[in-house]
Amino acid sequence: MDFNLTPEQGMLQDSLRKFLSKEYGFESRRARAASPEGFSRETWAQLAELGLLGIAIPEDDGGLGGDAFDTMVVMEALGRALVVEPYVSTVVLGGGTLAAAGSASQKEAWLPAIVGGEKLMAFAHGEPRSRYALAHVETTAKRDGTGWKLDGKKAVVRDAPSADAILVSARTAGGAQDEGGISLFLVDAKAKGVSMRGYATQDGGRAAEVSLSGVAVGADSLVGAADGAFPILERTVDRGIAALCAEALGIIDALNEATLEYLKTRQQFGQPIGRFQALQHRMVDMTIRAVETRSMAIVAAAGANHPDQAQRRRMVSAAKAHIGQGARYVGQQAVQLHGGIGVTDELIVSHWFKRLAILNATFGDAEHHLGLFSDRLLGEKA
Amino acid sequence: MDFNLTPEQGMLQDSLRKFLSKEYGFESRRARAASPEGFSRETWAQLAELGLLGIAIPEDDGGLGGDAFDTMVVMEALGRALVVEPYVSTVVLGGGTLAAAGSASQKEAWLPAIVGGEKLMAFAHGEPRSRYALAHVETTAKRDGTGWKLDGKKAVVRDAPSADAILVSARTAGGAQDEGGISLFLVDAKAKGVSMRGYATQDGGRAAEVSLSGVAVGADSLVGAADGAFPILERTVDRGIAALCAEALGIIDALNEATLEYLKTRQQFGQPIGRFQALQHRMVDMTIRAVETRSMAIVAAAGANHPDQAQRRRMVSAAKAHIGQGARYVGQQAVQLHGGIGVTDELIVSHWFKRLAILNATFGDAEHHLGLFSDRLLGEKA
Amino acid sequence: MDLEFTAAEQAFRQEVHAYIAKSLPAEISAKVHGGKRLGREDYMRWHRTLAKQGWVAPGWPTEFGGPGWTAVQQQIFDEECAAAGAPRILPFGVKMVAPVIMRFGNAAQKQHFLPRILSGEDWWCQGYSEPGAGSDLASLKTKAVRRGDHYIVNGQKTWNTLGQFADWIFVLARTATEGRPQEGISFLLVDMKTPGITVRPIRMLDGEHEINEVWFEDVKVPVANLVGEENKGWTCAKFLLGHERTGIAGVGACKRELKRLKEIARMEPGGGGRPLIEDTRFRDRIAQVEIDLMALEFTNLRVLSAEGEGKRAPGPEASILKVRGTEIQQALSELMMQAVGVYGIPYVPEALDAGWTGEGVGADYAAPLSGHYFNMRKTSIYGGSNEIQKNIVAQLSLGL
Amino acid sequence: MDLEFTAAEQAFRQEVHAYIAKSLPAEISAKVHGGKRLGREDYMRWHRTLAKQGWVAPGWPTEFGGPGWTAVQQQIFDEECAAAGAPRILPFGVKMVAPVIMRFGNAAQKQHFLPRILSGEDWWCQGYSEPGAGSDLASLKTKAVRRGDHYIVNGQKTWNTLGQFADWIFVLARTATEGRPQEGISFLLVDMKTPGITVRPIRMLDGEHEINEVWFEDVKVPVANLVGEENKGWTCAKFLLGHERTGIAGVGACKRELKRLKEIARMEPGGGGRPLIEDTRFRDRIAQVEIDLMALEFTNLRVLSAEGEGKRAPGPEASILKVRGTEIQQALSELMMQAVGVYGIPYVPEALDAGWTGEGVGADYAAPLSGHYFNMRKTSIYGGSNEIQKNIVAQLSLGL
Repeated sequence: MDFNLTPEQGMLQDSLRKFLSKEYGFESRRARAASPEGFSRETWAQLAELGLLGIAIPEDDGGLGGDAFDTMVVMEALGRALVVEPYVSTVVLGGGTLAAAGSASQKEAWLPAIVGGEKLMAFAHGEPRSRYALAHVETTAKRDGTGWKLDGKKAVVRDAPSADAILVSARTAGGAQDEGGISLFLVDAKAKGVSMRGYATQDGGRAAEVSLSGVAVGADSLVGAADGAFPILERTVDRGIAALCAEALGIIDALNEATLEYLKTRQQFGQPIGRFQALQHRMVDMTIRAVETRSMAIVAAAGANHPDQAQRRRMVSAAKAHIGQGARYVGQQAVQLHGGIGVTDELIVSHWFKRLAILNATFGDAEHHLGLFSDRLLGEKA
Repeated sequence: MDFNLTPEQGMLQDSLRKFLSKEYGFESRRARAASPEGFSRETWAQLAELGLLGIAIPEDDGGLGGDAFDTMVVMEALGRALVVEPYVSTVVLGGGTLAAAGSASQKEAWLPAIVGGEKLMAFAHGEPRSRYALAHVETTAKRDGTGWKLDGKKAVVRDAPSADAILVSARTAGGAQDEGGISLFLVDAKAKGVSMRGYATQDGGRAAEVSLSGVAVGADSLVGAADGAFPILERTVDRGIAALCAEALGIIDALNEATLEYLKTRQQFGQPIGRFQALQHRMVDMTIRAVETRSMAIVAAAGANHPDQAQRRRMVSAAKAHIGQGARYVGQQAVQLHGGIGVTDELIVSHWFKRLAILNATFGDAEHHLGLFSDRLLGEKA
Repeated sequence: MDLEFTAAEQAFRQEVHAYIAKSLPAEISAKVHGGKRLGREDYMRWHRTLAKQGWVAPGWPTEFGGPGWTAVQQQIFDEECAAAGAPRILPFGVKMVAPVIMRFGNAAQKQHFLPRILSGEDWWCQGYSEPGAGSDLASLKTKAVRRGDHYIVNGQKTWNTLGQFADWIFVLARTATEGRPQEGISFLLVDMKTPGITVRPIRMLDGEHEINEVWFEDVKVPVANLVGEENKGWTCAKFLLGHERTGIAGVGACKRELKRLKEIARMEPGGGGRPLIEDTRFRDRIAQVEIDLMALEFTNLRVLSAEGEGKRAPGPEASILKVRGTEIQQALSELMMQAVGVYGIPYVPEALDAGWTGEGVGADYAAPLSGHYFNMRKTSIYGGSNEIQKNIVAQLSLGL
Repeated sequence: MDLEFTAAEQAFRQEVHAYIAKSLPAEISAKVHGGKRLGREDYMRWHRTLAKQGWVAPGWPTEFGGPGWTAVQQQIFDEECAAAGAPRILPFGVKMVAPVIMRFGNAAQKQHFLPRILSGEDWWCQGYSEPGAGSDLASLKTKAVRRGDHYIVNGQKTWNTLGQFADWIFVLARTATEGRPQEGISFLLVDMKTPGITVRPIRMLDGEHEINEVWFEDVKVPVANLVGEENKGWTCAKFLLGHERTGIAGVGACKRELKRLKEIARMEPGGGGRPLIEDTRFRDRIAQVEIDLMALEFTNLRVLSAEGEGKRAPGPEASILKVRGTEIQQALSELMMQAVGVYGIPYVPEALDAGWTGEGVGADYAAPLSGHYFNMRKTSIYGGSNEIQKNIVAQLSLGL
């Protein structure tokens, strides 16, 4: 058992923090989010230069061969700075999935370009009627000569408007709720029949409703085996969740620091409001949540690394549930303790709060994962 | 809409409070609970003299013809004093059921004797495997000549050891979980084949496991129609729940008063602990709970009075759930704020706390009733 | 005791219901039910309608034009308005400054201002909080210096709601600096058209503009617009904050939102192709908030009834209603956002305009929900934060 | 980072597991698993067994007879003992007074007392709290007046655990009254057989006798039994309270209780003839506490690991572990009582005696559950109430 960062992780953390504190102040972030693409290509190139885009990509594919703990280090820092660049979509979900399940030619075509910052990706899996059920896929892919033809709608596809390629799940067999019969395709975002209704997100990002209307893709666009993508999707989502848990950790720590500072400086009734015991105990409860969030973000990363599917899902759901609950508590209380200024757009506090709320709604909220964890108890032996 | 006590209710409240504060101090209550029967026959006779045992019995049957609001006034006072005499078992459940569903001869034989304090009753419905499901009855009654023969086990029958007669539910048709096919019998506690394993309860009362082994009862022991007792049982339980909600109200108010007094007098760190803001806010939360508990105890009583089954059950479940949650919170926090002395047997505080815990486990806990209320939402029209 | 409404109360409810059904413009109620933006004219149109009916100020004494309703009738009216999707009658004139003028104002003030509040001719906003004086209102710094027949007002107010539409603002200003902070404050009525007043929007966390800062730079206010005595404004301020009972719990709005939540849960997909409301876990959370709302509703009615009988409840009850009411509003808004799952993520502010005809994202009802959840966080902060409310209960009611 | 135990740690766990399986008497573990009463001899038998193995004081330095384990090894040992149903090693000697003697005691005290604590020859109990000095320990009033080679001790201690079995008691007593309350306190070791000591049982809310008042009436304590300097006992007291980390979170016991809860939920009837664990609502509550326990477990391991590396965590971490550990223990005990429904109602204290052969009520496992729930309320009060723990975190860690 070892809870220490490796020297490499320590260096990574330092350099990333330094970069972000210099380049990524709140106003600068606001400008990126308000720009037409919703993020900065320049920053993306800098992240590539720092080597961040290859962290979790295998060395054979031009990356640094890291694991979920390395991603955790990155995401914690990105969370604190509220980075809007499409790191999770492109690197964790896109690159990670291709690295784990892509064909040799898919890897060759995409991974070095991802590491180099030249290509962006999106992950289009959830659908308007799927809620958080991973196996619910109504989008279809039908054999069409040697290739496939895709039809359907994908919901709230993060970073789709800027993506070069989109990973699209589609049903190739079975009923709408079956785990079997799902296949995964790598689709050119500019392919004929792909259309998007793009929009901003509540947390300053970008997403789109993606429609697929008779989109023809070749046999080589299949990622993994036909009908057999469900385990790949599960792993992708688990890696994504672990990354989001680390992002939440960065935000929760930042919110607590800001709130503590506010308690020490804001004067009411002739003293700093941090002198009031009721607020002190609230701040302690928030601190406890932060300490536990770090533990559970580690659990999520260890889960994402875990070879056993059941263990992996159990750990990831526990972490997503616990961190989701903690994020809600800390986010709401940080706003509350800031008082009126906390509900304005002017302070970063409300932006952290909103990002936490959106993290909670991504890949299943706290209640969803508590339910998954609970239902898993039925399978336990006495 | 009217939230006032009638003049009669006000007088009842005053006289009962006066009686209890004089006769029913904590040490005197302790002595009653420790006595062989677990309560005082003498006190019971005094309650009869005060007219309390006839409150909810119709005037035609020798009572005062009151309703659930009258019972509420009584139970609130009994709760505060932690009265161990079998008021709910005999008057609310026993007498109330006979008054509502008994035959003329049953009423004649029992109700005046209940009002007069001469006879005690118990309500034997729940079974070892029924948990809180009202329709779950495995005890059987088989036709036997003109009468019936009862076999089965009844769980945790409150006040059974001292009862003269027991209301026993038994299955006369259908499967173990069916609402139809349940019948209710008035059984002499001394009847052949009735045996009891009596014991004390965690809150200072008495109860028994009641076994029925070939208990022969006559046709005239049937309460209501054969196979048709489920609605009677529901109404009985709802009346019982409303009474327990009022009892909880009395206890919660008493706990809050004691805790507030303790906060004002207990000195630590050179000042009353009630000067600490974290404890002040806790006490406020407890106060809010008490205020809401009174509202919901009124809802429970109004529910118990309500002619419509669906409305009645909805109101009663809402009240039992809400008051159960509040009772848990106030009970635990009252103990916590009292510190070490709160977890001893010496102070009445821990006895109130335990009584609240047992109230919660009676006729379905807060979670059970939240579930009933929730499942009822499915039937709502849009 | 009787929880049923009396026949007279039920008849009253029917009368109110029928009137609203007839008089509330459908396009306005559609906006309210759909969570769309309301403009100045939406508020004013409904205000004028109710004013004509004599119902715009349910809590006012009849001598000033109130309808003479009991507290329970006011609650019924409140619920019917909310259920029908009526815009709220903004409190700043009717419920805040008007009672102060009635109690502390002189005859001329009453005669001039009250009818204009009733008719809607004057839109009022409030000038209480300052950046450094929120919970600790008495530490306010805005100054009013007497010069002849005028006060010269300088300072900055914040958390001003909808001041961009307002004709008048009531202002707490410091007219003396001696003594305790509560002393030396005066209550002034200020015409928003007076030179030197600047209204600057504050963008809120939901991206909307509802709140402003108001700057005063050498603003001349006639001494005739002082309410009550100079330096005794704290009395007015406390009266204003403690006055309002009806509606403070927001029971009517909560009931409407609960109904909307259930509608959404019936329409949203849950698991296995079934609607979300059939998901036990989600439904239980609705059940919990519905039960909590029942407790609030009957607590509210108990408090109102006691007041109606002259057993006027002391301040602490209002604090309890405020705390629980806001907690339940927040819980409802949170559940609604969660009900729509990933469709809480898009930010499509144009969809909040009733007339917008662009391509929506997800179900129609989804667009306002996240913003509503974010925005509702303010409710436990404004009007005296819930922490302050608990201090009030601890001190006034519990004697701690 | 790596969450897996190392091969060495896994081998250690196996060694411990095998040893306990071989050495822990089945009748004792049956009592622990069944929630039955433990007698003095139950504790002592296991204490002596572990002492022989050299494992009774996992946290002691090797020079005094500790096994030289890392913090993670200690945690593994703790979990294995709990899982196997071993009685806890009472902390009053091994974990409380011993570290104080090691740190502040003189050579003679170390030589005399430490081996006897290790062997179990001396059963220790504690004399800290007083009726008027609970959270505010420094306000204690018990007096020790120096007379020649003795202190004469007078006063009253309370919340003394299992003192009815004890040979020795460590006592905080006031030896001077000047200065701040923390000054003038001394730390004394007192033989329970000394004339003038009276142990009076306090009946607890679960009806059991575990706690006592201890009265001192002119009790003669040799000056040789003063630990550290006279009037400097507060330093010892604080060291004692802040010393213990391993086990403070109670992770091992929580895991055992969670397992028991699940077993009960598999055996109890739920709805429709199915076991309770198939009731989604009840199961979700188990899931919640299991997840909370995971967060506690890894937080505990993170704290222990940091200490093991010499990055000794400051006090606040211990406070956090104490708060969360007790909350989770309480939640588990509450769920167990609720799991058995109405069978939480009977009070059958005789069923808590292992040898009792009377007719039980309900399932065997039901009898101790309510008492356990009631009794667990003490955990958020003792050892510095959870409110005091939060004060500590606020002050020491957050600087508030």
